[in-house]
Amino acid sequence: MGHARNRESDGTIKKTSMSRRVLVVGGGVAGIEMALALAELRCDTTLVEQGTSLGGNAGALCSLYGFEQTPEELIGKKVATMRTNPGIRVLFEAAVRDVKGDVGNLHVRIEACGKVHESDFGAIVVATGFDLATGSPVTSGEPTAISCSELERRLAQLRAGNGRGRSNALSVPRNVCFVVEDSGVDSAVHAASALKNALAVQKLPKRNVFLCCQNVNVAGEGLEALYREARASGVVIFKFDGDKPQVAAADRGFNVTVRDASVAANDRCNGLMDLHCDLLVLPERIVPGPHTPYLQKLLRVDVDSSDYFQQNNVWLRPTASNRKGIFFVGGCRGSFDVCDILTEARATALEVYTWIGRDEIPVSVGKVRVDPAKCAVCLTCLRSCPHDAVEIVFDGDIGGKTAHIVESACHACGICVAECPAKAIQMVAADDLQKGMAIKGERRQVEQWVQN
Amino acid sequence: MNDISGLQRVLDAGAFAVTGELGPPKGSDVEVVRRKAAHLKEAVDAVNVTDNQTAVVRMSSIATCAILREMAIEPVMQMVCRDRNRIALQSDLLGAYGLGIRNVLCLSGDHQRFGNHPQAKNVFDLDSIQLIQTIKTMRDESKFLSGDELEGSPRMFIGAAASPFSDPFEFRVRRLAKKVAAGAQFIQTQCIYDLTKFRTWMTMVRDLGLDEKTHILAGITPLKSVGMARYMKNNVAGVDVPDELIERLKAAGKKDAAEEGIAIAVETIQEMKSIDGVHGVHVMAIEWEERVPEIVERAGLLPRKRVGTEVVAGSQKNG
Amino acid sequence: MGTELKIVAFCCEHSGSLAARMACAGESETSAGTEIVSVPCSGSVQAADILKAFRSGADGVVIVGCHDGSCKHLVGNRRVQRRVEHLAGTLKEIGWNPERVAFFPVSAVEGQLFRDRLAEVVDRLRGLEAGR
Amino acid sequence: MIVAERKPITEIREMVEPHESVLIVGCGACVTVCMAGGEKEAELLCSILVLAFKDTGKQFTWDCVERQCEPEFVEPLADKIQANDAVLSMACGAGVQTVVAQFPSIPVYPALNTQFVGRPLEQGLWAETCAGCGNCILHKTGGICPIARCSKSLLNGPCGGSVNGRCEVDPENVECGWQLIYDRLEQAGTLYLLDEIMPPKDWSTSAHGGVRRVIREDVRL
Repeated sequence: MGHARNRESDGTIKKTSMSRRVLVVGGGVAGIEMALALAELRCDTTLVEQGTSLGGNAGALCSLYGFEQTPEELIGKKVATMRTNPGIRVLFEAAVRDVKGDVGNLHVRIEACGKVHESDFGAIVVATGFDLATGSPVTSGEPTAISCSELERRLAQLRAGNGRGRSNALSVPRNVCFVVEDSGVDSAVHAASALKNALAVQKLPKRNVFLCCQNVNVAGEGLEALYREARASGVVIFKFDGDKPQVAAADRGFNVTVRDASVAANDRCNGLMDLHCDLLVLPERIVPGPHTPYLQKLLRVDVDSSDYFQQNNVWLRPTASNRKGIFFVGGCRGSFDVCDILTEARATALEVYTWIGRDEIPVSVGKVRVDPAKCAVCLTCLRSCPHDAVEIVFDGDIGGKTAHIVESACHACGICVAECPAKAIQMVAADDLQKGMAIKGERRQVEQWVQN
Repeated sequence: MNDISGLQRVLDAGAFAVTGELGPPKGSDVEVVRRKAAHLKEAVDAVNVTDNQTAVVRMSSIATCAILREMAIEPVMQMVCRDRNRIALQSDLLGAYGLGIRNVLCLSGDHQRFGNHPQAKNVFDLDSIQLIQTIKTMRDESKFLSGDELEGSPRMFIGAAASPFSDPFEFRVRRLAKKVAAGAQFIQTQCIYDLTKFRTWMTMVRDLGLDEKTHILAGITPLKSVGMARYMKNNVAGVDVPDELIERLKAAGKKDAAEEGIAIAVETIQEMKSIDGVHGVHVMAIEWEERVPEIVERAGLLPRKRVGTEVVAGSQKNG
Repeated sequence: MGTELKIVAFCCEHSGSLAARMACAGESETSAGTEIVSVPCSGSVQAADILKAFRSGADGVVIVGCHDGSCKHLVGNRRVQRRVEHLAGTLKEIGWNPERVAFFPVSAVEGQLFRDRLAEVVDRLRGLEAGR
Repeated sequence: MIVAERKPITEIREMVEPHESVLIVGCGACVTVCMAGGEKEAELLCSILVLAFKDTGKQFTWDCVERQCEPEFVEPLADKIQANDAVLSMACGAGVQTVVAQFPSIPVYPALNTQFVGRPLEQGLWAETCAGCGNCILHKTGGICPIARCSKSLLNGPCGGSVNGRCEVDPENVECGWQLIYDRLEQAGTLYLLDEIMPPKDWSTSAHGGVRRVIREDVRL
């Protein structure tokens, strides 16, 4: 691989070719929507999916909050559209093995069904989703509580069997209770899931549904309406504060004791309610996808304190990462519902389109320079650069290897300059200007930084 | 002076051996040695003298063994590889034999980090297995490690240690086999509290036929308190005290925990007698020597018989 | 109030510098005696830069970067905090008060916070001066 | 590579105290890579000493050479060194002694503690991996050195202090070298290698055998 070395520090804009191809990683609802939107924009798109089918987490649900269609219908339709679009290539049982190369031309090695595919991409969109973790059982032994996903599976079976028969009645029995604890940032998604399913059970004949929740987060669009509908159709909702509901296994079911805060406040009593239910439903915890650490290392991006991509750093625009040409959409960034994910995917598709539509990438040349004669090739810069903008190359002038700044990836943050133990890396701009610039009403030169 | 180790005679005669342990004083007070030894004298077949255990400086093992000989007690001299190179080890071994010491227990030795001179330079010129091999060669081939001929070879009864519960567990028996192959005739184990796990280990020992090639003495250390039990469990590598034992000590109460500890030791010894391939016990009553006679008696192992004291010099029987 | 203390503040151009500008917009006295040096990322400030400031007469050096999790370069603020801690230890070794060098985070819009944190540093250093 | 660590400033301070002008000399080789004595550290130490001896009139300057263990790299500094009262070397012990040999009349002080031959486990963490015993046995021990990585340099398997893969000498920081060897050989299906008794090692090739030299007659001039 040849490297154009720019020794001038004129801050000019360098021209780089750009691959027009886009790689989408993950075949869940975010990845599908992304691929479709990109195809509409006439981008050459490759979608890799680790499994053998598309749809991800949403595909496993039996209904979607905010949608008339079932997930099956919604995703089925989208997948069918994808199939007919020649601009989209889908690789199943695929995994991204290596990402190398320059901004605009990321060279990616993909392994799919045992075969290796290698291509250059102008952009990579990560849409690997979140994962659902079932909580630990509330009571030991039988009966056990079930997760929302399990309930959805049972509801789907019921629907398929037209809701008749003994086994069906057993799978979703008469008295069903949901317990939803406050889950911080995930609470909107949890509330939507619980309300949606509570309503679905309530709509079955002769069912009693209780929903005990800490905080009904109705922040999402339409959630308030969903909440009202659930209440109106007969779902009994209790709201607890600090005291968690006590759950105990009882004769063919559970006894749930919950302290309703508003009852306690209004009626000046302890507000304790005893419920008996045949089935207890607890929502799963939403956790970062299992491939997050792998991709983090491979793509050299950061994760936030809760191990999701992108979240919480104000400098990272919602889906565009610190690495030019690498984007993150959907559940891999945190818990979002399907409505939000679809909107986000469409918006990001436009951003990706704009990015790969450029003929040239603006690169300021020579801001950071390595002196190959001083470089000890200790790899410190390579390891500490947050933007993966350092590579080790052969330098003909010194006849050996040296660190080299990949200017298109470099953000001129100066971290490598500070880390280099050989003082082999210099911020050209900093020495001349930046570090000498003092602001305090007027700008003036602080001589001593430059001297010595 | 007998040419053959008294301990070896007991073991070779097929008797269930009992050995004790004596930690030399951190000073030159010989009375400490005599007092401790007096407790052990009638209760055990031989007394093991530690060699600066846990790397804390004490009276030398070789000198303490010589004092025991004066008291007509059979000593087992411990030799660790930490403090002496092959020159000093061989030299001290010859000296020990000259002083009438007939048993030697070869150990790697605790790292000096645990002792009172952590700044010391360690040696570890040989490891325990190489030390066993060296002594065997000196005895059987009358040769130094260098190959030079000895003038008179030390007829030492050679022992080694085994830590059944250290890691890697599967390798422990293989390592024992190496020690036996190198020439270890008796083995003292680390303190045993978990009998189930020890039985598993003994099965592995028997599967390799090691119990027929060497004498295994199970390590017994009576627990004095709940605190000691916890300390052993958490801080001593290779020692596992099952929770139910700790519970037993707790249940006994602070006053009677020591008595309960003695009772546990007695029961453990009795159990040991029933395990195939265990040829004796090594009672390590740390700073509690006065209770050893009682433990041994309650375990039904008193009085100790002196086996074959009139064995003719020169009749050799090495395991 | 004794003689004016000289403080050098290395400020991240994405947060500290902007907050400093905000802090200075109203009144210029607050930060009199404070030299603001704008840097591309707090992570680019080396121990040597800080020592240079001391060599040229600074009484205290502060590094002002982004809040945790909000560094534009992801790890710069964390890296420099480690460096500051280490350097504070070295200063202690030569008999200096380690509090002469400090890191604090602000966001671009927290002019008041910048002023407050800087004032705290100045107060602490005044106390030190008195003790010296 | 050789891994070193800077001495505490207080110790360095005492060494340079009697001198009016001191040249700090860094080294661009191993100690740059292990961040103990490269250009950056030399500059830093210089600044620290300037501050430590503020208002005393003492002069501190710094420079850095490619590899301080080679006289040819030190030679260009001759004028600078001679112009100072003392040299504070930031090289490993070999580098310090090269300067000592070249400048008999100038006191040369070590600013680093040379630690071991090792490798970085991660950025900022180095571990000893070779004891330089002069007689490598890695091919017999699964590629893991029991001399450098077992606290007691045992050759025939782990002592009783191996618990959960850690060494009892420092369970938090040190892995049991023998557990590593065991795991590696088990994986390779060559555990039988451990059944053989490894004889006492010939330490005459190690530091214990006296001052060592390596001679290659064919490359001598």
